[in-house]
Amino acid sequence: MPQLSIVHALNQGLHRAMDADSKVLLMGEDIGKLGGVFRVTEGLQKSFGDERVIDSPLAESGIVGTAIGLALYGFRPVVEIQFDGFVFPAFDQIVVQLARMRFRSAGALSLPITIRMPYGGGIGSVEHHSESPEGYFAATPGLRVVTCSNSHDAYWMIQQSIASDDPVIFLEPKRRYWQKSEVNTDSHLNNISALHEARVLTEGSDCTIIGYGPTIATCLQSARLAAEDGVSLEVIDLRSLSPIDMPVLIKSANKTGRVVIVHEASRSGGVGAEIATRLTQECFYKLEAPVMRVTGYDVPYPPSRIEDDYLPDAERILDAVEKCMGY
Amino acid sequence: MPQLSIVHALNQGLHRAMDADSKVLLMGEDIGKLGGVFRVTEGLQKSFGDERVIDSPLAESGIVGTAIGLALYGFRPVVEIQFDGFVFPAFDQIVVQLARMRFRSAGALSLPITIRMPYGGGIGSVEHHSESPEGYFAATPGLRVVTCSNSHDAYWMIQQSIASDDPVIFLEPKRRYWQKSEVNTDSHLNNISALHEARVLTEGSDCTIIGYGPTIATCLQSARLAAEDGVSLEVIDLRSLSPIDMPVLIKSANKTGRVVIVHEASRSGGVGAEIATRLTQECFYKLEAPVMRVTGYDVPYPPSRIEDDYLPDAERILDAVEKCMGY
Amino acid sequence: MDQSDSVVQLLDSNGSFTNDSLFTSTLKESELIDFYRDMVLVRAIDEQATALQRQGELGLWAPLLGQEAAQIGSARAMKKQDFAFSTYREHGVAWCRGVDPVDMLSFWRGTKHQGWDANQYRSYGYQIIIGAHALHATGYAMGAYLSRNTETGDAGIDQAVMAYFGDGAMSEGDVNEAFVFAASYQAPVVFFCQNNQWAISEPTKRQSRVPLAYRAAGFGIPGIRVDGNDVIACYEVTRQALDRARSGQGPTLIEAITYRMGAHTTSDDPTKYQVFSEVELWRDRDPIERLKVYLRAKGVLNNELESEISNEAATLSERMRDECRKLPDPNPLSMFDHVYSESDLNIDEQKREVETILSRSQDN
Amino acid sequence: MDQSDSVVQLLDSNGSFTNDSLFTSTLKESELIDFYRDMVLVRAIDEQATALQRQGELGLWAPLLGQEAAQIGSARAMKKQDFAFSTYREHGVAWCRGVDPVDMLSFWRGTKHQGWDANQYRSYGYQIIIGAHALHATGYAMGAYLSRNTETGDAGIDQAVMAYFGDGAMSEGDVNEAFVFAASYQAPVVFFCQNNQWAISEPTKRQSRVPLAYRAAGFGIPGIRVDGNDVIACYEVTRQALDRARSGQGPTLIEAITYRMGAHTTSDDPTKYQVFSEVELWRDRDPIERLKVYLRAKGVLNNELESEISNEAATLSERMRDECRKLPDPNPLSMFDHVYSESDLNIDEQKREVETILSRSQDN
Ligand SMILES: Cc1ncc(C[n+]2csc(CCOP(=O)(O)OP(=O)(O)O)c2C)c(N)n1
Ligand SMILES: Cc1ncc(C[n+]2csc(CCOP(=O)(O)OP(=O)(O)O)c2C)c(N)n1
Ligand SMILES: [Mg+2]
Ligand SMILES: [Mg+2]
Repeated sequence: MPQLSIVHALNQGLHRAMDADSKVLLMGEDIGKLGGVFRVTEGLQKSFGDERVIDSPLAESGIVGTAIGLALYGFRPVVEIQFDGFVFPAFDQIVVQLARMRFRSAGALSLPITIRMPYGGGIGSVEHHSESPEGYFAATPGLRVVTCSNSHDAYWMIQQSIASDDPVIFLEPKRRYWQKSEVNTDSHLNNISALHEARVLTEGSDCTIIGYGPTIATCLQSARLAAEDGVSLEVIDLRSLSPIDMPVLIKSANKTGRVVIVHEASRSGGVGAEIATRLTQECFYKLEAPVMRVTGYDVPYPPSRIEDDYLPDAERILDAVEKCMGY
Repeated sequence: MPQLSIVHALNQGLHRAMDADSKVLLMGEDIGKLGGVFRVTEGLQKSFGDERVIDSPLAESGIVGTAIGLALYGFRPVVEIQFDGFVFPAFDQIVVQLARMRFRSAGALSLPITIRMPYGGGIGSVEHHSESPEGYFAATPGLRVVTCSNSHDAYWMIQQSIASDDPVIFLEPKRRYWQKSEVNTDSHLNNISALHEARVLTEGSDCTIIGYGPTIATCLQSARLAAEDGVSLEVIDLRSLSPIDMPVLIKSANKTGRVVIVHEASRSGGVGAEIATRLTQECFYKLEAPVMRVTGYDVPYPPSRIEDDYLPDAERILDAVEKCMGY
Repeated sequence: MDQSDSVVQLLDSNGSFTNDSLFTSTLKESELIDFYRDMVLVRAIDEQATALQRQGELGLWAPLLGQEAAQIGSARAMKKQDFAFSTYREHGVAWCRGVDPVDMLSFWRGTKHQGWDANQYRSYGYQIIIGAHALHATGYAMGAYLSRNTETGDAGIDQAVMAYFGDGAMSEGDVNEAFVFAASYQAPVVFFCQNNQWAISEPTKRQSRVPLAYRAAGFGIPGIRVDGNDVIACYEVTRQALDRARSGQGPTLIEAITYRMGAHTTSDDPTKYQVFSEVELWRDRDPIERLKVYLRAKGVLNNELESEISNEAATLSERMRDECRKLPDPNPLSMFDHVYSESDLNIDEQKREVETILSRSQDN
Repeated sequence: MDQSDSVVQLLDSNGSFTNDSLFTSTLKESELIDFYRDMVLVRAIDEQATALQRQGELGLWAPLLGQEAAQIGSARAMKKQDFAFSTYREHGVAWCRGVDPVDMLSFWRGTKHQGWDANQYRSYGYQIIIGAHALHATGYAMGAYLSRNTETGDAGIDQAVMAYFGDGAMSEGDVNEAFVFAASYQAPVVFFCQNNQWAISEPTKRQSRVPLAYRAAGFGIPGIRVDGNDVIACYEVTRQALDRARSGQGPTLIEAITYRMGAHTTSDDPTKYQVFSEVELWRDRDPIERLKVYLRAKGVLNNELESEISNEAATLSERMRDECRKLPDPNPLSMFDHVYSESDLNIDEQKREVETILSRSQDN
């Protein structure tokens, strides 16, 4: 099986999706000749032409709004938002128009649009290039919100997102973009675990760690460190932030009795709050400790020279585990 | 003490704020001659002229964006967004620019802007006129998010919001707009309980009900009905959705051991999730039951003929109380 | 079509034909009678809906009174394969696309968010968010181009798209971005701006100090002004713009100058901001009256035909009244449908909550 | 200033004076020398910052190479009481406002989100979100008007505002809404669009098929095109627009035609999309070179002065290199400051979490 970076896996996933369905087209700023600022769409305009890989004017609302029109016409647009921090001008089109079209039309109209977006911090860049806006989208009924933590998922989840008849916010963990891992390309979309499924990455008995996207590597590192101290962590890759695969989380929480949720986004009102609330609801008598959150703080993303103090790391995760164990 | 509707209380509160500080100015669509579609600004243009009560072009991003410029110049703009559903074109300006200016400038620049917005359902209107977008703002560091449930608070909280050096999202419970209650205007801003404070409306011992804005009347109704059945509910008016006045909530939860949170916004990712998570964290050993949420469902706001089935009512609150009591 | 202050008019407010240097009428008398009928009927629909709202049968209604010519003239210029994106006020456009007025009411009554199937009528439902649909229209038009359903030269295939919005909408970012995209991709879309002089209480000059049609040129789009109360001119100007779009010559912005003779919506009180004399002035420019005078003078409209049409209107109104009251309330459980294309555990669970409540109240 | 294709130029690319029917130079030779010095110094700043980024001292840098004349000419036309809102590329504007280059670096190094006090320099920090600040500039200008700090006729009081952005920004809703508001309120703001032919990899024609300055007229705003590599023309055109703004004649859009000679940012690889021959063409139009030729021909720039200026540049570069490395990292706890104007329990608690972690690592 080939070792691919997440960028390359996405690129090949997009290529395969475009091969499979001529209605798939890509739109965004600088995705054509340049191949995107992270090169995710590199070479695709050469392969598929400039009517399927479309450089858009510099206007995010315009990009998503015209993608909606194209989807109404029968296309499956895949939109790139260049960075997390630039998605907000398109917020109205995403949250009010895109998310609701199926509901509003009682199922008559569907908008199979995928919005790709690099997100998260840790790359030492300037303001607005390191954000985690997933909570806004996960709190919006009608949107699917997914993210990948490795190349295999990157390859398959992007194809599943494009194949989905629902609008999907597809979040790409930018600081892991160049991290390589194995991709099994010898499968078929129908044989891959469903887009909304969470995945247990390491089984454990003492405490469950739920992460997603860029924090998975950190969660796995914590599990290795904890194991050295004889503490057994069960790491779950959430993958889908909306809908949330509660059965997998509930099963794990009932087993370990302790849960730590990890995300880079600010703590308050994040995905962690929703998971904590639902798990407490479902596993009330089984939880030995309150569900803990290891997250970015309730502040705007700080200047990059102190971003390491903002981002969850293994030390903070292990602190939370210890706190759980102490209850 | 005069009995005033919330609309009139807001109107008089705005009047007093404009009298007190010549830097206060109002901006928005149709707020001048028309006095706003809900008449909250009625008569203010006559009193203060069209340079302090400014009819804006039809562009929400433009309104908030120019308000930011005016605030940088030294004004205290009070912006009206005509309906909840129309705030999203301004989302970028609110969440990326307004919320962060103080942080970004390390305190050098402050943007004392109040964004007023009618919100919530129950008025039998068409799409986009009945929404509860508060969760998005409450999850955004740097914004204060407040709401009133009665005329007294309407009168004072709007003045406090305007006086605050932070940007404030001021949510007005539109289906209670014409509900009258007493307003004590004989006080002074400094003697009023702080803007971020929650308020215990009825003391009780069996279960805490936390609501805000339009749901407070429903919560109080539930308390009366429960009392008939010998169940004692403690109703808390949250008032500030960000920051959240946790000490008041924790005290009550520790006392009653049971908590139900009520809001019209969708359940997932709402303000209820954050409160539930924090309360579980702080009162883990005192909670007899998981914190329950009685909310709108995880669907877009439905057509108005079935909105009563979507909105929390006393029956659903009492169901949740019963469920709590059964743990 | 170059930028100028002049306004295309083919039928003046006295009902006399006028000359325009660039446009002439291509319409047959039978077609003019059809237009007349359309306008009378949509005015009747509007009146009936307004009455139904007063009687508490509708939550809200946005009257089109005064804008019949702009809507009928432009929408009748569309071909079957074209597609319309409209605001909350384009009942006349929906009518021309074949939508039943009762289906229009369902939105305002609150039984549905979209009262009709957009694909069936090739007309998207009411859009409340000002300007948002200008981008959808542009994207749809890009789709037509990318699918090679334009520029074939086959009149039965070549598609174009109409985007309707008001003078107020011209200020929204989305509308201006739509101009950027439409121009950049030369999308076959016609922007039809009904300048009815008001955005609720704000006069057009708050949005722009120059004629709205001027906006187009700066985006590389032709802009043209037309007498929005002249159904013939609206038809001809739109037809030409649609033909341009279809044949690969790109987008056009049409500013139809008209007047909102009614309230903004049934919740509005225009006496707070409108000047009576101005309303009176526009009453003399009534779009239906002028066509009537013309057709009567021509002798193609006689008492008999007129009463036939007004009977038709009365029958339609009556049916609307009856059927509006009978519009079925949605099943409350339907709110859990179509949030996603597949079923979802969380939503199913919430649906069961409501089922429990409903079954309980049925038991009582 | 009416809409036309013509481009104001006073100094051609050979360094010879040209005539323009509407503009003449008002500048003294000493001022021209100052401009020359400014341009040389900001180019040195740019080179040094680019080098620092390569050495890993900065996270990113957006070079201004090629745009020196547009920035220096326009910003030198501002008065002390004016205010500038810029993008990430306007180092030359910040320079003219008196900002120390080391303070500029702090943003790119990631030690601060805003490297200088906006009010002190009357120049807002780098804005990354394309177009957002065009509205801030317009609102600020409305503030000047409402405060009666315009139209007084007193040259020391009357304020105007500069809004800088690029060709790409012309497509964003916010910029177009800024035109709407500026026109509606006749705000004293000058929109200065540096058309450097590129928005990262996209050529200007993706954003517009007509000259960008044309956009203005449709909003009721005068638009003017100027040779953005001619510092004298940029100065004169901006000065006149600022004077118009200050005296109550409303906003102007200036399109300065220039070229981005460097990469979009230090992360960019322009060889993927730029054509070498085009870059070479623009190299011949270098903004510094042409002023140098002119001043040398005039005899006001000699070897001595030139080496004085280049020494100054070298000294500045050296100081930047030294001080950049010494820029203090922020205290991690500072991230909890200034989220709100008052302290907050939740934030204080999170701050204590970090304090604990920091004190632990100090103990080790
Ligand atoms: C984004 C948004 N902002 C505000 C509103 C509230 N609103 C509804 S109609 C209207 C005025 C629209 O004026 P115009 O575009 O001229 O259309 P008209 O109503 O005259 O047909 C306003 C402000 C809205 N529906 N959407
Ligand atoms: C809202 C937003 N969208 C996208 C970006 C990413 N981005 C940064 S610069 C740029 C191109 C800007 O081009 P232009 O306006 O011409 O300015 P220039 O860089 O040429 O000075 C883009 C797309 C951004 N910063 N903000
Ligand atoms: Mg209008
Ligand atoms: Mg550019």
